[in-house]
Amino acid sequence: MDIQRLKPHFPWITLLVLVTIVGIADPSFLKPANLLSLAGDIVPLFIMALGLTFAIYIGGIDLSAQSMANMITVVASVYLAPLGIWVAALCILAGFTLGTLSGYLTTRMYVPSFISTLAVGGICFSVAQWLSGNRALNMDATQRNETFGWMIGRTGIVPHELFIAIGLLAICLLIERRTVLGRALKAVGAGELAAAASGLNVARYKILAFAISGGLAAVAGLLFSVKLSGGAPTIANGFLLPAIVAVLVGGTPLTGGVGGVLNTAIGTLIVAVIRASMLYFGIAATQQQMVFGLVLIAAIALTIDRSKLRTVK
Amino acid sequence: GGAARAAISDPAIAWSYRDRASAYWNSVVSGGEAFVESLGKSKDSLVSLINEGSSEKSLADIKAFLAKTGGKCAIACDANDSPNARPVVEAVRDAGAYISTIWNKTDDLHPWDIGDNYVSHMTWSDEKPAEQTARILFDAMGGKGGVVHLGGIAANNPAIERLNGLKNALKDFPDIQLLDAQPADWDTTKGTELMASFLTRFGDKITGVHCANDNIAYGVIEALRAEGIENMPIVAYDGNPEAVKLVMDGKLLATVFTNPHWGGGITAALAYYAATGAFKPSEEPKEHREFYGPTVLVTKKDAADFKAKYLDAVPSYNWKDFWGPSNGQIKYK
Amino acid sequence: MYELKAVEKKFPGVRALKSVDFSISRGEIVGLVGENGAGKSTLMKVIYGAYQPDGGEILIDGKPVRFAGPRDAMERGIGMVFQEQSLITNLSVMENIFLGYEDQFSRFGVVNWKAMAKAAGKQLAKVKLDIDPRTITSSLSFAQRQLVELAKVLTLEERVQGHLVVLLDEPTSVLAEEEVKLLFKLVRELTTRASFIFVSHRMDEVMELSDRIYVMKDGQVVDVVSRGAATPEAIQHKMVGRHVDKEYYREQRQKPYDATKPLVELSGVDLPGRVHDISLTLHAGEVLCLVGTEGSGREAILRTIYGMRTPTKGTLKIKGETVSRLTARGAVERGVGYVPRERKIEGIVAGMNVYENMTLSQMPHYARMGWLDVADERALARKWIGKLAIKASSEYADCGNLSGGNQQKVVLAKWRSGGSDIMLLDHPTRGLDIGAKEDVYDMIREMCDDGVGVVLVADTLEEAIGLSHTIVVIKDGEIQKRFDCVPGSKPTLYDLLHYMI
Amino acid sequence: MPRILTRENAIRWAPFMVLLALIVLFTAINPSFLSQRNFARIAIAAAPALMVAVGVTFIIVMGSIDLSMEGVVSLTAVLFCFLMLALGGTLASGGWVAIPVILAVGAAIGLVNGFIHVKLKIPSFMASLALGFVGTGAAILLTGGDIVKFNDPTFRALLTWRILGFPLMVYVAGLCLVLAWFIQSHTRLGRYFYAVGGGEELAHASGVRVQHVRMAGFSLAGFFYAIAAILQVAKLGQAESVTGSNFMFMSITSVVVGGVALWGGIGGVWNTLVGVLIVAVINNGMVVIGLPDFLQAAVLGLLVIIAVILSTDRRAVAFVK
Ligand SMILES: Nc1ncnc2c1ncn2[C@@H]1O[C@H](COP(=O)(O)OP(=O)(O)OP(=O)(O)O)[C@@H](O)[C@H]1O
Ligand SMILES: Nc1ncnc2c1ncn2[C@@H]1O[C@H](COP(=O)(O)OP(=O)(O)OP(=O)(O)O)[C@@H](O)[C@H]1O
Ligand SMILES: [Mg+2]
Ligand SMILES: [Mg+2]
Repeated sequence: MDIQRLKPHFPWITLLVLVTIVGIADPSFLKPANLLSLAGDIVPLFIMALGLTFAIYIGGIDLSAQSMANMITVVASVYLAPLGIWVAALCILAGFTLGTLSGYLTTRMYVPSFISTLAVGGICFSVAQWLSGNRALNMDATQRNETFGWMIGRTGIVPHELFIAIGLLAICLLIERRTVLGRALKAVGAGELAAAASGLNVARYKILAFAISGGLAAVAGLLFSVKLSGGAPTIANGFLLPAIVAVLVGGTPLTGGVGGVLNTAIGTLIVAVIRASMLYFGIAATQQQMVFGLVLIAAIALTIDRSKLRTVK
Repeated sequence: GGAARAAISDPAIAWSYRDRASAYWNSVVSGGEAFVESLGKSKDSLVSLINEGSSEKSLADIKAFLAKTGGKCAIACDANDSPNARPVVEAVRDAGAYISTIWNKTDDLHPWDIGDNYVSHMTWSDEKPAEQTARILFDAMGGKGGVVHLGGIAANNPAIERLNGLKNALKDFPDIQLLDAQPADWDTTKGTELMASFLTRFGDKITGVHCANDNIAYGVIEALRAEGIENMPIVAYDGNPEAVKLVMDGKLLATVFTNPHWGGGITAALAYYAATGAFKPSEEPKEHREFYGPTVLVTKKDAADFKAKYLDAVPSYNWKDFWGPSNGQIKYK
Repeated sequence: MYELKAVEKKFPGVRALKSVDFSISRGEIVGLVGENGAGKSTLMKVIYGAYQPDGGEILIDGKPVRFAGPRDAMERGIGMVFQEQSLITNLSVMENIFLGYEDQFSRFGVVNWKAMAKAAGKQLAKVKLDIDPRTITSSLSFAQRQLVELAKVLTLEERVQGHLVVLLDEPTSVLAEEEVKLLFKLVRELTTRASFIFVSHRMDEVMELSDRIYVMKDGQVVDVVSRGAATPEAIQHKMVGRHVDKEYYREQRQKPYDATKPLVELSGVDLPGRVHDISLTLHAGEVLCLVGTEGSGREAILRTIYGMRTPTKGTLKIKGETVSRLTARGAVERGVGYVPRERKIEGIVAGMNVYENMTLSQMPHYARMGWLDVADERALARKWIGKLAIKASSEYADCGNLSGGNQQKVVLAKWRSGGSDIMLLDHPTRGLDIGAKEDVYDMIREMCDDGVGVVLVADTLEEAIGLSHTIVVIKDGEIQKRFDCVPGSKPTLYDLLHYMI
Repeated sequence: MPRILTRENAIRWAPFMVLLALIVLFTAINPSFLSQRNFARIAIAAAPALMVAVGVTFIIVMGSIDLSMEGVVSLTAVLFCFLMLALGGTLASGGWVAIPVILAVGAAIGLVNGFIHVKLKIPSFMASLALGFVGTGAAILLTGGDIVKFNDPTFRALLTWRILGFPLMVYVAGLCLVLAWFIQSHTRLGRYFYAVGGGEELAHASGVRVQHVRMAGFSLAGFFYAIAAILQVAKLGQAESVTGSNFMFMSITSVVVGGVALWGGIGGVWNTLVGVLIVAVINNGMVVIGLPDFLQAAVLGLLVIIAVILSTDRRAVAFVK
């Protein structure tokens, strides 16, 4: 009975346990400045995972997120000079539009999101290659600092990325918990046919979920390119799987309707801690991949709330 | 440049690199390990920060390492993608640690602008050696025919330079036509499949193959073997042990050795000795801060010697001779 | 021979079975009745091994047994026909019949399809169903599927030595009259081999078939009656805990509708393959009942009015306004509400709680600029939980865990609370207990008084006759006949059947 | 006479038609595409991918997903080479023993995957993804990141020995495909995959041991991944910890393009064959017609989408996710 009540809190608890374990191994890990900077560094990944949460929450998936971010780093680097701050609008618009395309293909053309988003990712990759002429690009350092410097600075020991992350998380959380959109997405995830029979415009909400996912992937790409002061068609590689893992470890299963953005925040932190623990425990290079997989299985086994999964597929 | 703080005694040493799944990086790390052993430490004291091809992880891991050591560390690093180099070295500078980089950095980033904490950057000018292998290839083709190029990940710097080398050589061989150049992503499987498709498209027109690295060449050789083609002239790059063996067997005309073992050791050594205060980077000339690494062309003629010298028994290097084997200051176009 | 002693079953927040004693002897047909959520299905699932009891014991021939799963139960001769359809539709009929028991036709895991088809043919003959056993199940009608399910359970005859216990959980709710008769005949024939436990909300059927009837309420057995020992009224009283009005279609409350206010007008509507040339009008305060056999096109008409299907020909007017591209959203905005037949799939969202389900169709009413007022939503849910006596622990209860009948009440509350004035009800009382049915009938009358127009696809013909102002008989997608049903001079069953078949 | 030109048939054959259309398209642009030699090249590229895709087909038919293929292929390929070398380095010297052993290892890894998924109740997407990491990790640990070359000419006959112009490995893959079809259509286990995919709870209630079926399915998938690993070694003459990379998205894309529904219960290994061929033909054809490299990702994506759109029965599915 008590376990039942604790279940929704397992992701938190898992995170705390992991932090404690690493903290015992090396107390310096627990220094607030360290923890904050650890959290700050994972923000681009978190923003991408945040977007993915919407796609996964309705029972789909967005595999275009990484290519989207890649493309956006190129777009941002190319158009920062002519557009200035408006390049941000361009990036988000591009992400939103391509996300809408994925959503359209999924809902109206019945292409499973696994395929439609993979394909849209291919389009992004081609655009990125073409636009960049297949090489790494630089932003003009002074212009970057003037336009977007505020994104990556630090106030005291708090990295500014964290403010961005918390802001986006708060917005997404409100959307999820307190708006018609959030409720509709939950209904679509948990019972799409019933949602349709209740007169919800299911297709529109689904498309919107993919569009939000695309838009947030673009924000992730933008922040990342600002951080690196440049872009390249492969520079955001290695984001996708950790972002999916973050969503899943947080407790939003692929079956939809369960979990949410707060879970993703915790999931991302869990991924960050597992990653850092490789260093703190001095795991040998050849063992890191394997240990990561094993710890992941353990973490997922702890965090998912099975009582909410009707069947485990 | 900023002022380095007082010398660090016994800094922790880390190598940040792509992955453990390639002969090239293994060799780099083995050099790093040889270096730490030269300090009387165990191999394990070299920390591996593996970025798995993710710039994001590369930066995050380095920051975590800086935090863990409180900045008392020396880092050798390939930043994975050139734009990633700046945030990495800035983070290292802010933490008061020391870093030496290889391969990836943007052209506008220079150690002397960052300060003593950014000790050095080494890269390999791939254009010249790739041109040399191309010439060897063209000679073997009899100065005429068609050549295909199978490249690395399209946006990677070395991939671009190696293709440029081929193009440079082509200027002197008007009867040789570059049929096509496509990326094979440094990957063996991609290499076979791309080569098979080239065979369909160009058929007998292909009389020579220029590969951006050894792994691709392995794939090309297998694609040709499947067709029963044994004597196609092929050149590659990297000088991995398997490739050197293929050169000795005559299956590969040439490959280029960049001595990753030495590169791995010396990069760590530069960061380490700068950290301990053994030398002060800002007092060194620019050609000691940004320089080319050594390249050794391996052909059938010298493959056996080469193998004996570099592969059978790894030579022991003087890890304080930082610039001996290097190849001059980096030039930007 | 089969006995339960003091069996308990708990779910989070619910004691679904409270110290239940139950027994059945050879060849007996036992009826099981109770209101929605009384615990009938739970009891069946315990017997069948799908749930493990939290207390008490199960005895077969006096010996205690424990079932780890349905398979254990089957091996002891216990089989079940489920309340919800339980055939796997992408498999062939024969595969469904022998699912889990292919060993008899297989060697080293390789199945001999010919042998299986032959054996399946035999089983189908038992239930007098003449179809190719290789047919893919999805192409069968509901009634055929129900018979296939029975055929499947009857494979126990060959497989298990000794006596069988067959559980029938509301097997008749999707069957037409004839099919019910056929089923009853089969059941009686089979009592030589098997005992039956029969769950139904149709009291007349239970009375007709059962030797003994267990009456359940709130997870307890409140009475056991032998055949002929009690009137339906008395049993219903025990089930519901109050008297049930004999006039439960509330004919006395039927008032003439307002013929000057047409709400829905269909004229010449065509849906290829479904319906042809449908013209009808629904007025304020009218109950218009569509009568026809399964597959005659009734559902298609409801869905057209609800905007989930677009007619290829004809016009649809809602409240006098011609709508050409109607969507479900548009229909809801025009005040149309739809209670679908498949409530588990289209009615409620399992995984969402009661208030979330209730406001799903009317979120704009509970939101300002897209922001939801959750307190308001909860208040609404609490009000309707009380009003319809919905058995849910609170407005936070997951609708997926409510019993079938209570789920249906949530769906009705969803539309009624949203103020829909055109209600499309597809089998609204299917699976509801008598008390809940009364509530629904009351609600329909109340709605009419408020000027709501109702298009109804009723569960039984009696229900259709009892409730409606107008009956439209449909056959093969075309309207055959229209009846006016003024109290006192309503058409008879016979009148309707004449046009239906 | 049953009608041949029905909607159902049109949709059932749509992937195949797409395949033919692609062949016609590429041939029109470059006639040398349509040659026996090129088909052999496509077949070589497709053979290991087909085995991976067939393995994951069983899982997708069950309504689950398996993302462990990259790790499993890498690990079994590496183990295969090590074992072969340890057994004398040639098939003749007793190295053949390695083949059944590796197949068993593949099946065992699959079983572990299924066990984690079923017993720890972790959705297959996550369980298999994590196990895939473990597999690749184990391959790295074993090789230390190096390449293991294995060049026994008898074994490499799989690549070099041709019958009717196609190398032996193509026939081996074909035989394995027939085996897979037999399992799918004529065995209890195969039908249980469909039962579980069509309605897991219902299958359970009918007495099917769903958990066992799931574990058996993952084990079978692992078995086919091991076949893929052996063919991949035959194709490349080497194994390393990245031998399996790129198989994940590629195989699942192929399976879906061939007309297997991701939500389970629909399609089978013949669909998978067509899907794998479509993807292999596109990959080969894009180079053969000389498409600029930066366009290839987009064109692959577009063609895949078109193939899926054409082969989806929009009337039969209520929605997709
Ligand atoms: N899996 C479950 N989890 C939680 N509660 C459950 C579950 N299954 C049933 N219940 C609860 O147990 C009680 C009995 O439900 P049951 O399905 O047995 O009722 P029933 O008599 O069959 O009703 P109906 O006539 O509507 O089918 C109900 O209160 C229901 O909400
Ligand atoms: N997906 C489909 N494709 C083609 N024809 C169909 C399809 N579904 C149903 N039909 C046919 O359309 C006709 C009308 O079906 P519909 O479901 O509207 O019947 P209904 O009268 O609503 O059933 P009920 O009386 O049980 O509510 C039937 O003959 C049916 O077989
Ligand atoms: Mg029930
Ligand atoms: Mg119908």
